[in-house]
This record gives sequence, structure tokens and C-alpha cells, in this order.
Amino acid sequence: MSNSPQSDTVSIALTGAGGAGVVTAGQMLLEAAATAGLYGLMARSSGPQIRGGESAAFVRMGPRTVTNLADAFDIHIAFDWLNVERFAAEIPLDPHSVVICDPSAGAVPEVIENSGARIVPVPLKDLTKEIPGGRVNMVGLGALANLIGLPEGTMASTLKKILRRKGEEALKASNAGVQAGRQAVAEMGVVRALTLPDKPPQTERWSITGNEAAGMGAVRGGVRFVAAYPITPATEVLEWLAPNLEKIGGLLVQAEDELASINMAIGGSFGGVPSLTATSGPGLALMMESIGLALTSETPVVVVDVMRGGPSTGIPTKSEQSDLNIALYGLHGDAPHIVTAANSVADCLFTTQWTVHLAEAMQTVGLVLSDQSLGQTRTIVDRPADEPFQAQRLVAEAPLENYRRYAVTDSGVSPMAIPGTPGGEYVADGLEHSPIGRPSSQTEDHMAQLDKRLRKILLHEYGDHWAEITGADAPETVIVTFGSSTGPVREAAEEATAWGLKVKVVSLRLLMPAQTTKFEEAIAGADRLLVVEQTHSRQFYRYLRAYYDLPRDVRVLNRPGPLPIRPGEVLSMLKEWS
Amino acid sequence: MSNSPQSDTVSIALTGAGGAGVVTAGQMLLEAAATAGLYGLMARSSGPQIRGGESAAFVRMGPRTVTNLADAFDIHIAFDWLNVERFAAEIPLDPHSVVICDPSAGAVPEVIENSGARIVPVPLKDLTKEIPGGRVNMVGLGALANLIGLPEGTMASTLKKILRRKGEEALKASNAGVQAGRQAVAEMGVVRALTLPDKPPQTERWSITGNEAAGMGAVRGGVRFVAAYPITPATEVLEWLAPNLEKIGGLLVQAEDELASINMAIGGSFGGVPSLTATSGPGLALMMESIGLALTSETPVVVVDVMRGGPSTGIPTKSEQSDLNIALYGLHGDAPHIVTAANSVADCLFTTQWTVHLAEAMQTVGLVLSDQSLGQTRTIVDRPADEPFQAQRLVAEAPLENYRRYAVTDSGVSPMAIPGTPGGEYVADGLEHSPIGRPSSQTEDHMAQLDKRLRKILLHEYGDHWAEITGADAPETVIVTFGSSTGPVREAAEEATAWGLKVKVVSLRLLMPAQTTKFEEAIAGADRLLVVEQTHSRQFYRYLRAYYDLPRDVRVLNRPGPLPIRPGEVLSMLKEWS
Amino acid sequence: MDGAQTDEKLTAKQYKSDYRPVWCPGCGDFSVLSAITKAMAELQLKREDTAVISGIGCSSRIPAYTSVYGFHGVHGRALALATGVKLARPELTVIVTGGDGDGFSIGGNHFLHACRRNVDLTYVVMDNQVYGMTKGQASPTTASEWEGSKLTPHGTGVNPFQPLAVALAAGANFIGRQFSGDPNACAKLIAEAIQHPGFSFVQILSPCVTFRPEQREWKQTVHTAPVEPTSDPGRAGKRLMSDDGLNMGVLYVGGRPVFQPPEGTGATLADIEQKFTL
Amino acid sequence: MDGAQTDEKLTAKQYKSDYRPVWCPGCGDFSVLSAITKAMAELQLKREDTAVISGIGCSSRIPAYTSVYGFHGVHGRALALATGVKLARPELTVIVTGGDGDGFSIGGNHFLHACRRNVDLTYVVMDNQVYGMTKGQASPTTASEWEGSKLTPHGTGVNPFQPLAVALAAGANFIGRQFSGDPNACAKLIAEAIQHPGFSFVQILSPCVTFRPEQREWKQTVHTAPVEPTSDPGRAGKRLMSDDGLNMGVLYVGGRPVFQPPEGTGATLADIEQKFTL
Ligand SMILES: Cc1ncc(C[n+]2csc(CCOP(=O)(O)OP(=O)(O)O)c2C)c(N)n1
Ligand SMILES: Cc1ncc(C[n+]2csc(CCOP(=O)(O)OP(=O)(O)O)c2C)c(N)n1
Ligand code: SF4
Ligand code: SF4
Ligand SMILES: [Mg+2]
Ligand SMILES: [Mg+2]
Repeated sequence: MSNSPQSDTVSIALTGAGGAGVVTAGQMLLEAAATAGLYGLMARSSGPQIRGGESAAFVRMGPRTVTNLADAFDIHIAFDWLNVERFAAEIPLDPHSVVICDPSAGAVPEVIENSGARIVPVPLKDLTKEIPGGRVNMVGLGALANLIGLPEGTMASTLKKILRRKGEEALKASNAGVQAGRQAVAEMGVVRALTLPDKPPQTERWSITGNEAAGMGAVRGGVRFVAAYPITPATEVLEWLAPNLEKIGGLLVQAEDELASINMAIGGSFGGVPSLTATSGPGLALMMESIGLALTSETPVVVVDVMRGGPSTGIPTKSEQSDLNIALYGLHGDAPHIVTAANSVADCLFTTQWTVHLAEAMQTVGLVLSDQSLGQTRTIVDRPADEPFQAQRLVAEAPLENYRRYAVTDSGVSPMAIPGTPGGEYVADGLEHSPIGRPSSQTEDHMAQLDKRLRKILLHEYGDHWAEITGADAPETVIVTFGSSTGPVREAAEEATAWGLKVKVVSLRLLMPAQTTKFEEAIAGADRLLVVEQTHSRQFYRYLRAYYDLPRDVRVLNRPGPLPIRPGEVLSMLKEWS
Repeated sequence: MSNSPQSDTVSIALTGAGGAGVVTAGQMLLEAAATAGLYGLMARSSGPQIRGGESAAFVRMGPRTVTNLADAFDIHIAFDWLNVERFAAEIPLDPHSVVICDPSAGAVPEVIENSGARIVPVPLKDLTKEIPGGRVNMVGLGALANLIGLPEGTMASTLKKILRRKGEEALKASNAGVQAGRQAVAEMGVVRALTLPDKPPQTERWSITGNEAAGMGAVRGGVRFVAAYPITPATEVLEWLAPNLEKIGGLLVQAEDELASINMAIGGSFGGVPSLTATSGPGLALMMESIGLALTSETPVVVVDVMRGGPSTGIPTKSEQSDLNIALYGLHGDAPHIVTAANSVADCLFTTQWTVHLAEAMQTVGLVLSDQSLGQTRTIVDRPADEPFQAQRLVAEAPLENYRRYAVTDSGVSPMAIPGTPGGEYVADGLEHSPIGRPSSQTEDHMAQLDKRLRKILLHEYGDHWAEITGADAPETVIVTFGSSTGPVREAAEEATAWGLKVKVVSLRLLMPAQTTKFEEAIAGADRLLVVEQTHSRQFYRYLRAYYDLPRDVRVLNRPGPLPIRPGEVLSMLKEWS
Repeated sequence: MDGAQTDEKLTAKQYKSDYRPVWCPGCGDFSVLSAITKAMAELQLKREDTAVISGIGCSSRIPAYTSVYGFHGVHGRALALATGVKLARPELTVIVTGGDGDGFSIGGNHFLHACRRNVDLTYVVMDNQVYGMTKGQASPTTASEWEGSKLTPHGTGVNPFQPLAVALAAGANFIGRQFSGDPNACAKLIAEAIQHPGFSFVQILSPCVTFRPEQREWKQTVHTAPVEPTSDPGRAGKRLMSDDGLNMGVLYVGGRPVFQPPEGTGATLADIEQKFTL
Repeated sequence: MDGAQTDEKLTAKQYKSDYRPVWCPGCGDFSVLSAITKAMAELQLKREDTAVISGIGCSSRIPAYTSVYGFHGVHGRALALATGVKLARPELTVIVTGGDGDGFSIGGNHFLHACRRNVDLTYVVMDNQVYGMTKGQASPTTASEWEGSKLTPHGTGVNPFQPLAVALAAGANFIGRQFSGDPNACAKLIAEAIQHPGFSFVQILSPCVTFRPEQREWKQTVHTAPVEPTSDPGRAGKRLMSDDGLNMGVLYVGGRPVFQPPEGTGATLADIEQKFTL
């Protein structure tokens, strides 16, 4: 996509054995780009070894927000060829690409050779040997810096900042490594120049992962109690929350399993404290029974599901959007609840915060879908704006008389008494109940409470946040997508627009309750609908069919993980169709 | 529905306090009708008390198979008025109905009075007092027998059979009670005559509940290992299986929870023995994670879900069809599996047996939907035919070399080695894997295995069993339904046909994989589609939209439990529409 | 719920709701309910600051019959639910009630970890050695030869679960047992357990007259523990491993510290966000 | 997998698959794998009649590295899965392997009930007092003051779980402990455990060199249990309640009967159906 609006970005893949330090180098590169006033992201991938196997870092940098990986890498630096074929599918290369590799690593693997990329041997190891205390990743970093035109001063100040605590020696060795790398490729010149801004952006920028962002969103939304059971790739949400909650007077408790963590969160919320837990597919499956309890007892709770490859244990370290079904429909009984999806790394913050607000406002379950590719990717972004969405529960204030916890109200929301409130004593129950909360199997009670639990989420005014809509006003084609597929879809749409196509992108943030009218307005006038999702069984498409009236001409671009949807795939589908 | 084709049935409701023995009387009535050559069913209902509170028995009898309750009761006998308002919604009465009640029980409740039914006081208690050892339910039974024209000899022989083990005294007292009851209402004559056959049917008839039928179907299908955790209303499936499996050399083990029971069943199946578990909504929710394991590791297993009112603990003793969503979509990841639904009490047998066959043939998960109204209702039916569906797993026979457990085959099914087979040693895995079963996060392996797991269930030839289709060939209206709603829908359709409407009923037995082509053929030519389901959130309708192309004119008759769908509701919808 | 907003003492009856229990006449749980409300009155717990949490089962119906806050959760998860309540709201008195099936079968893992975690909860298990609510199946505490259930027609063939021994091994700090037939003793034990800091575990033998009518005999067989409670885990271990299941009283009281959540540092959101800023 | 279809003895190596473990270099689990395969060779188990069952975790990867049948199930459910295998196919030798998180945290309930049920399984837990697979969080056996995890930055504040004491209280009949640094002793213990009828529980201290490098010191601190194994539960209870966690060897062997499924009566389907006929 050479003349893409995003062609002002540079994409770099770094691969190597555990010792090579590709992730550190990648992080430094991203940090240096940030220092130079750029935006960017870094995603990671690793082999099956628990520690020390091969790993890869994927960095993309540019003068404005970068939300996803590009179609191909401009530069691939391979410190060695250890199991590189395992990454091959994740590192698309083309004849414009440059591959830097160490001749001492042996023959270039066929899969790399066949890409048509320009292969440039650089004796990274040998160069490293000459530097006392030198590390090969620093030499590689230097080479990369030169190949993309990163100013020398920027790199030096970045190293200084990062290696602050490592001491003078380490800093010296690193600087020497970088210099050696620069010189080694000096002859090649700049092969793919960074688009550097004249002056750094004036906005406050953050370096944050999606999992940290989800944690921050929870805290901004008012969550102060979290129960946790670790699971890849959700663990970092919890690991970020534990120390940070503590600082602000909140609490994270490690539970014995997910059955406990969800129940602890429900207990905390019953106690009046906005509560949350985070997990991934297998853990979510275990939580479903008790999520139904929260819903039926109208005890608000938020669950963040950081999706990974499924089904079952699946592919824990890779991304997929295939928990959509369980999130939408995984509860037994008629169980209306809120399902949202974050559409970018940074949006993990807003979406989580908003979902806390929604769950609390409606005293129901809020399920946030994130995924590995959002959660574990670090981005440089503008500081997410402060949004006015906090937990604001409708509580029953003392004095209370004849308190009816499950009173059937017009809005469907009933004031909730928090323990400590005299006169509010009631029993929260997962059995169907009468308005005062006594178990009931009467048809009128069941109907009234089912209606109430549905009504409150249907009547809520969700405003504009239900979706993010970009692109043409009078589109020929609307692309409907959600979650991490949004980035590549938007990039493709921008490109298509540059090609003269009229494309609009509707990325749903609120999946349940379905916003039928708003959706149908958003797609009005378009003859064609393209659905994009990272699943094998077209879960998103089936959901769209079930809830919305779609135009006659619908196509679906769906693919399971682990590979992310690439902008180019979407674009070729658009072109093919036009 | 006086001129309904089913108007040859008689419907009786018996209500009273725990001590009154309404269930025993109801059972005797059904048994007596069976002895007289009739078919019929008896459903039960009880109040919140664990034991000894009010209870109700609902009996419907007729000259051919009875699959559901009627729109109204012909006779309601109330031994007392204890909390009868709790049952009022379950006992529709109309001006044709007769209510027999004891004047000593006090004033007739308004809700009964208002029905317009003819109220006939009979001093049941006083009559009982005059009989040594007499019980009031026997007096009531006698009254009923007379009111419906049950031959005296039939009742006498039934009592003799049932009270065999209670001794002469008891039999005498019961006979005396029945006589007293008969005389007490003799003046009224026969108010609603049973349609008695000239000679009893020549076919073998069974008395069986849906839960017993599911157990029998499992055993006929070849299940020999069952792991169990009790839960209402599925417990009787397990309680029937425990002693019966044992007799034929199988085994049922009681587990510590549902997480254990599903895993034990998977373990048994891995060991080569067709395995099953049965549960209800909350238990199913707990099992979902491990059901995904069975699916991904391709270890066949069958789970019978006897649905009850939901969500959460909901209404454990009452029926609903609202676990459809979790059954279809409740797994995380892309997880294609088999979902079936039994369409009558007797069909619990065939559907379970067939599902065992399917799960075993495709080495996947078979989920059978039954519900409380099927599971806990006793019917008199013709002996379900022997069907050629047994567990026939494609096993890998020794000698084996370079065995590949997850070989990618055309059918998607790969021969499975059973422990004990030399050379077949493999590791079953819920992690995504290569064809030999090693964990893999590679895109090709993931795609190949996802395709394979889907392909095997798509390619299977399900024959005619995917649905039961009745009614007009060239219909104006097709009613689509499933499970326990089928009985009332069919009755309404027959009635509508008698009215001159062209109605076809398609009751889906196979819900997943969706049989799109067959379905679209089945509804071809109809302008109107009526969807009938017992849920609050139209789960079945949403599912139909998601998977099939429906005609433009679709209406939905949906209602949550606890009340069953009545034929009259369906009929009025049909009439209104025509 | 009566008013009693004044400084008057609350009676046991005022801790009861006006909702009629669904239990069978004669069920032991009636006495346990009385004992719990007596203990509440004894301690003059503030109703609004007390929560009774349970799972599912006949015994788990207790919360609805009290006049304090309550949560009737799902089967087996009461301790986890209660842990959340207590950690989020440390000033509340949190009592957990349930049955042997709820607590030791499906809920066994949370039992282990609640003992270990030592959050200040009081756990009262009404042990009737049966699943009452689902109509009479064997529970973990059922004797192996009991043939009363169709699920296990020849008995379970499994040694009964020893809740007190497991509680001790898992780290519980207060362990006692009583018989529902002696509601005053139960009330006393429960009050002690509530006052004990950290997790306390009280087993109450509470007959299921419907499915285990033979349990009426407990009246004759239970007896006061012949020895004083010990605070030595080794000694308690020895005793509880050879316990007859009918010893009544406080059987072990240890001195482990109560679970203490960390104190906040008074930081603001801005302080936290600072870390993300380039 | 080598052929060896003849009557020749199988070597330990022949019980290994040719699949390279994902473990970190130096991980204790390498030795445990060796010990298990040595025990298999020692007992000359038929590979086709042996199954190794596990959950999820570094240690739970063991099945794939053996050449027998195996099932790598979901996190925490290995014992339930294995119980199903063994009950359905009593002639198989069934070994269960896993970690302290898998077995005592999420799997705690199945641990309790497997001990109690006494189905003939051998359960080998590689205890490294950490969740290795998820990169270093505290497990139930982690010391309360360990601050190495971001989830519990000030330590767990919770007393570590005592697997052996709990196993005993729950009714386990064979209880032993070894250190992976001594693979021969481990092999011997595992072989004994496999031969023991009924459920046997073996804890192996198996260092996580990546997240608990200090566990290399176990080499110095472990020691043979100073006393003979006992078959008296009371005595064992006392010992295990005051155990230092570093006593090696067989620590308890009891004599409870093995779980016996009922025998069939030779009835046919027709016999069963008879009951439904009017
Ligand atoms: C997940 C789940 N599984 C099973 C059940 C069914 N169930 C309800 S109560 C109960 C057992 C109750 O036994 P116990 O805790 O001893 O209480 P009791 O009724 O004897 O007081 C069971 C199995 C359920 N409600 N939820
Ligand atoms: C239901 C579920 N929850 C959480 C996880 C994540 N998980 C995988 S392994 C593991 C802990 C493993 O610890 P341990 O059993 O001690 O094994 P080790 O890696 O230390 O050998 C966890 C929490 C999971 N796979 N499934
Ligand atoms: S079934 Fe047993 S435990 Fe339940 S209420 Fe009746 S007597 Fe009590
Ligand atoms: S993380 Fe620890 S337990 Fe896991 S393989 Fe590495 S050293 Fe072993
Ligand atoms: Mg009980
Ligand atoms: Mg571990």
C-alpha cells in the first residue's frame, strides 16, 4: 500500500532467539520514535517456549495515531533464524522490504528468500564482539535507526532515559553498539524515512498497552474492588490494577479460581463498591453461571474479556475475536446484559470506563471485549480525554420504609440499598423473585422482573458512543466491524477513499443491547455491506443478521486468528467488489 | 376448543394440601385410563415448600397420543383451597368446566368463581370420615371416575394392581372411597365422557416420563458411563440411569460438582466408553468450559440439559425454553457442535439416542435440550420404536504406525485410538494442535483444525430426523417451533386445518448445525412464518434469523415460563392473521 | 421487620423476617435459624451492618428468614461472595450459612481457601448428611453405606468427608460443632464464632427429617467434647483425625493473623496517570 | 516412539516422546519427567495401557513428553478427567500430573474429593510455589511474604496451603514427598505410589528457576523424614500439621478400601424396558 494515507508510517519486525533481546530493542525503537514526536505501536509474538525461545517484536511508527500493523514490513531485522518459519506468516514481506540478517546465522530461510525482499547481510554478532559489554540488539537498533533516518540525538537521549538505572557502563556500551550499527549500514542510506514532525506534538502523549488502558478505564469509571485469577492475555489488566488500586484506597484480591473471582466481585458490588474482574475465554466460561447471578440479582459488575485464540485452551498467546458468541449469548435463561467492545488499544480505556458507568447505572452486567492484539500491544497515543462517565448507582437512601428492592419501575432501574443503610435490609437473589425480593415462581412476578431487567437496558440513552463511524456520508459500501478489526478496516477505507470509492465504516462499540434504529440509520442508503471480523464461524455476521435488517448485498471477510486482519485484505475485497 | 380434533380428550386438575394425596390420585386416574385402553399424560406442580405444601396434578386422557395440556380443564377437583391462587394461572377454567370442591374447605376463591365454571360442592371429607381407613383422595378419584364415565371394573382392577403391596385393608378402604365418591356425584351423571376404544390398542404401550425416556435413549444409544451431579429438574434422568446402567454393566458415578461430572464423562469417553451427563441451566453454565475441551480434543460426549426457568437459579421447578442461547452459542471460541431438542415426552428417548449416535459418529459434543415439562411429565405412549442409531465411533485399530490422531481427513472425522491400542498412544488436547496432536499456534494448523471440526458436522448426513414436519403440503402459513412447544403448536395446527386454514408445522429437532437447505425447502411457498417458543427474549426467532432466510411476513409467539404454551394461543394467532 | 429505631435492645425475633420458611415441619434448620438470630441478639448486631450470605439448598434459604442484609447466591459460591462483601466493606459483620452439599461438595474449593485466607467471616454449615433440596442424594458427609438415594443405590462406597479435620488442615482458626437440637448451645457457639477475629467455622448437625429421619437419633448420640479446646494444631490434628463426629463444642482456636488488605497511599488518579506520560 | 513390540524390557527413554519440552532450561520439571519415565520402566508399564492426565501449567505439559496415552485437559480438572478414565477403564494405569496452581488453587475441590473417593490414581504434583505458566503469580503454596508478583506486591498475606495435611484430612491413603533434584528418589516414590492401590498423592518440590530462582536452595534444605511412615491417621495428622514442608519420603500409608464400582447383573435392554410396559 505504497500510496496509502498511512504510507507515512514505517514498519519494522525484529526477530531472534531469547537472548537476542528483540523486545528490548523494539521498545527502545518505539520510545525513540516517541521522543522524536511520533506515534506508534509495538506488538509482540513468541514461540512455545515458556522463556527463552524465539521471539518477535513488530513496531510501526508514524506522524499520527497508529492503531494497527501494516500489510507488510519495511524492514525485518533477523538476529538469527531460530524457528523463524514460525513467525513467517506474521511477517509479510514484499519486494519493497529490506531484510537485515547476520551472515553468521547461516543460510537465509526459503520463506524469507521467496518474499522477494532485498536481503542485506550485516555481521551484527561480529560487530558486537568488538564492543566491551556490547549487546547485539543495540547494534541492530543502531542499524535500524540509520535505515529509517532517526536523528542521532533522539536515540542518544532515549537510551539515556531508559538505561538511567543501569549505570554508566551499560549506557556507554549501548551507545557504542548503536554507533557500530549505524556505521555498518551507513552506505545503504535511509531506506524508509520516518516522517518526522517539524516540532513535537503539543498534546500530552502516553505510552500504554490495551491491558493497562482497560485498568485505567476501570479506575476512571470508579472501580475500587477487583478480584483476580491470572490468565493469558488478561493478566496484565490485573497486574496493573493491583498496585494502582491500592494507591488510591481500592483493593485487588487474588482468588482461588474464576468461580471465586466473579463471586468476590459480585460480593464487593453488593457491598456498594463498583467492582470488576478481567479474564480470557476459559475463565469467562467458568464465570457465566455467576454472571447470571449478578444480572438476576441486579448487582452491577464488569467483566473484561481479553480474547485469545479458541476454542478451549486454544492459542493462549494469540489474538482472535471469537468470544463474541459467549459474550452475547453465553448465559442460561433470558439474560439481557451489556456487551461492549474496545476498538483500539487506547479505546480500551474509554470502553471500560463507559461500561463501568453503564453497568452501574443499570445495575446489570457489563461485559467488555478486548483481545490479545489490543491488550498486549503498546502504543504511543494522545492522552485519552477525560470523559464524564463514572459509576453513579441509583441508591436507596435512608430513611427507608417498606423498601422494595426489586420494585417494578418505569425505567426498570430500582433504587438499591447498600448495606449500612437502615431500613434497606433486603436479600439479593438469583431465584426469580417478587418486587420485595422473595423467591417466586409466579408467572406475573417472572414476567414483571424479566420485563424490568430488559426494559432498563433498552430504555437507557447510550448517545453516540454505541459506535464509531468514519468515512463517506453517502456511501456505496458500509463496512461493519468491531474491536481490533477496526484499525485495519479504517486504514483500508481511507485508502479506498483515496481510490475514489465511497466507503463508510461503522465500528460497533455497543453490541448488546443492539441499537437497531441507530444502526439502520448509519447504513441507510448503502447498497453493500461488508462485514469484517476475526472469527472462523462468522459470529459477528450471524449476530448482525439476528438483530438488524441488512441490505441485500452482504459480504463477509472473516478469518480466525492468530494473524491479524490486514488493511490490504479489506482493500482488495473492496476493489474486487467495485 | 370444543370442536377440536383433540376434543376427544378429557382434562382434569387435582389440587390440595400435601396430605391430600392429589398426585397419587392423579397417577391412579392416568393408570386407570391406560387400563381402559387410553393414552394420556400427567404433569405436576407444587408450591415453594420443600415437602408437604400445596400441590397439583394435571391429567389429560384420550384415545390417541396426548403430547400436551389442553387450553382448559374440564374438571377441577379441589380437596381444599390451600394457596390455590398460586396455581390459578396453571388451571385455566371456562364456563364449560366443572369444579368439584368440599364445602368444608370454606368459600370458593374469587379467581375460581370468576372463571364462570360450574361449581359443585361435594362433602369429600365428611364422606371419607365414614370409611374406616379411608382417604379423601380416593373419594375424589371415585367422583372423577364417575364424572368421566370410567368403567367401574377398570378402576377396580387398577386399584388392585397399584395397591398390591399395601395389603387387603388398604385396597378395601380405597375401593370403598371410590364407591363413596361415585355415589356422591351420581346425580350429575357423566359430565365429560372419556372416548373409550372398542378394544384396547394392540400395540405395546409404556408409561414413562421424559427424564426416564432420556435415560433409556442414552442406554439404547450405547451410553455406558455417566457422571452425575443432581439438579432439578434433571435429577431423574440420573436417578433412572444409576440402577439401570449398573444392571447392564455400565456405571454412574456421583461427582462433587458439574465441573467434575463433565470432566469425568469426557474421561470415560476418552477411555472408549460412550459417556453422558445430564443437568439443567446452572449446571450447564458451569460445564461450558469443559464442553469446549471435549469439542476441541474431539472426545465425544453428550450432555442432556433439562431446561427450567431462568436466568440464574431462576425457577427450578418450572419449565422454559430459554437455555437455547447457551446451548447454541455458549462456548468461547469458534466451537461447532451438535444441538438437538426433544419435541415430546416420548421423543426424549429418540432424540437422546440419536444425539449419542451423532456425537460418537462425529467425535464431538452433542447437547440435547429437554425441559421440565417434558422431563417430569408422565405419559402413556406406544413403545418407542427401535431405531438403528447406536454409538459407532471411528476407531483406529492396531497395528498402527505413525498414528495421527487429528489427521485432516475429507470427512473431518479422524480415526480415534482407544487406550489399550498399541501404537495409538496420543495426547488429547484442548490447546490448538497439529495433526499429530502437538500444541500449535501456527495459522495453518489452527485453520486446518477449525475447518476439520466444522466440516465433520456440516458434511454429516442427518437424514429426515433434523425436523418433524406435519400438516399441509402447500401451506399458507408455516409454524416453526422446537421442543415442548411442538405439542401445543401441532394441536393448534390441526384445529386450524379443521377451520380450513393451510398450516404446516416444522419442529426442528436438529438446531445445530443449521440445515439451511432442508429448512428453506420445508418452508418454501409459504408467505407467512409463525415462530413459537417459550422464551422471553425470542431466542429461537433470533436464531432463525441468523441462520435461515425467512419469508418477509414473520410473526413470533413467545412467552417465558412457567406457563406452558397453550394450543388456543397459537390458534388465535393463526386466526387473527388469516 | 419491626421498627426499633430507638436504643432499645433488639430481640432475637426482631432479627427474623416475617417470611415463612419453606422447610418441612420438624427440619433442624428451624432451630439453627433461631440460634443465629439469638446470637445476633446476644451481640446486638446492627441489622443494617450485618449480612447473611448463602448458596443454594434448604439450609441456604436462611438469609431470607432474617431481617438483616442478605445474598442468596448460586450453589457452592457463598464463601467467595461473602469474601467480596467483607473485603469491600470491612465494617460489616458477615455470616455465611449453608449446607453440607453446598459447602463441601460443589463449594469445597472455596471452603479450603476461606479457611486459609482468614478473612473475618463466620461460616455456619447445617450438616444433614444429605442434599435435602434436590430430594435426598448423598452428600460428602453421608456415611458410605447409606442406601437411601437412587443415585447411589448401594451406598456411596466413599468415606465421608471430615469437615473439621479439613478445616484445620486448611488453616481455619476457629472450629466448633453443635447440634441443632440444642439451640442455646448453638447460639452460644455462633456468637463466639462471630466474635472470633478471622474465619470461623461452625458445623451444626441439623437433621433432615424428610430424607434422613434416622437423624432424630442424634439427640441421643451427640455429646460434649471430652477435652478442652486446644490451640495446638498438631494436637487438634490428632484429635480431629480420630473424631467421632459427635463431639460438641469449640474444638480448636488458633492465633493466626486476620487477612489484612493493604492501606492506601492517598494517591490521586492524576498520580497514577503520570506513569503513562511520555 | 521406538517400536519395542518384542518382549524386551522398555527403557525409561522409551517412555519419552521425541517432542522437546517447552520448559525453561534448568526447570525442575525435566527431572520429574525423567523420574516418571523411570518409574514406568521400573514397573514395565505397557505404554498402550497407561494414561497420563493433566490440566494446564508448565508442569501439566508432561503428558506430551511421554509416549503413553495422555490427556492435556483444562486448568484444574485433571483429577476429574482421570477419575472418568479410570472408572470407565479400570485396567488402565492412570497417572495424573500437574502443578500447585492447577491442583490446589483452581483444582482444590477435585483434590479433596479424589483423596476421599479413593479411585486408583497416582497424583504427582510438581510444586514450585508459583504459577509458572502465567509468568509468576503466587500459588496456594507460596509463602505469605513472597513479594515477587505484581498481583500481590506485598505478599499474599495468606498462610500457605499444606497439601499433605489436607490430603490426609481429606482421606488420602498414600502420601509422599520428594525433591526433583533427586530424580532416583522421585522415581522410587512414584513407582511405589503407582503400585499402591487406590488414590496416592506425591508432592514433588520442583524448582521454577525463572520465577523462583531462590528455590535452587532446596537442594540444601530438603531432608529425609526423621521418622518412619505411619499408618495411624491421628499420628500422621499431628506430624503433618507441624511439618516443615521439607521432609522427604513416604509420610503416610493407610488401609482404606479402594473405590469399587458395582458389578453388573447381566441384564439386557429388554429387561430394563420391561419396567415401562403397562
Ligand atoms: C450449579 C448447581 N448445581 C446443582 C444445583 C442443585 N442443587 C440445589 S441445592 C443442592 C444440594 C443442597 O444440599 P445441601 O447444601 O446439603 O443443602 P440442604 O438442602 O441439605 O440443606 C443441589 C445439588 C444447583 N442449584 N446449582
Ligand atoms: C480456567 C483457566 N484459568 C486460568 C488459566 C491460566 N493458567 C494457565 S496455567 C496457570 C497456573 C499454573 O500454575 P501451576 O499449576 O502451579 O503450574 P506451573 O506452571 O507452575 O507448573 C494458570 C492460572 C487457564 N488456562 N484456564
Ligand atoms: S428436605 Fe430435609 S433439609 Fe430440606 S427442609 Fe425438609 S427436612 Fe429440612
Ligand atoms: S516458568 Fe518455571 S515452571 Fe515454567 S518452565 Fe520455566 S522454570 Fe519451569
Ligand atoms: Mg445437606
Ligand atoms: Mg506451579
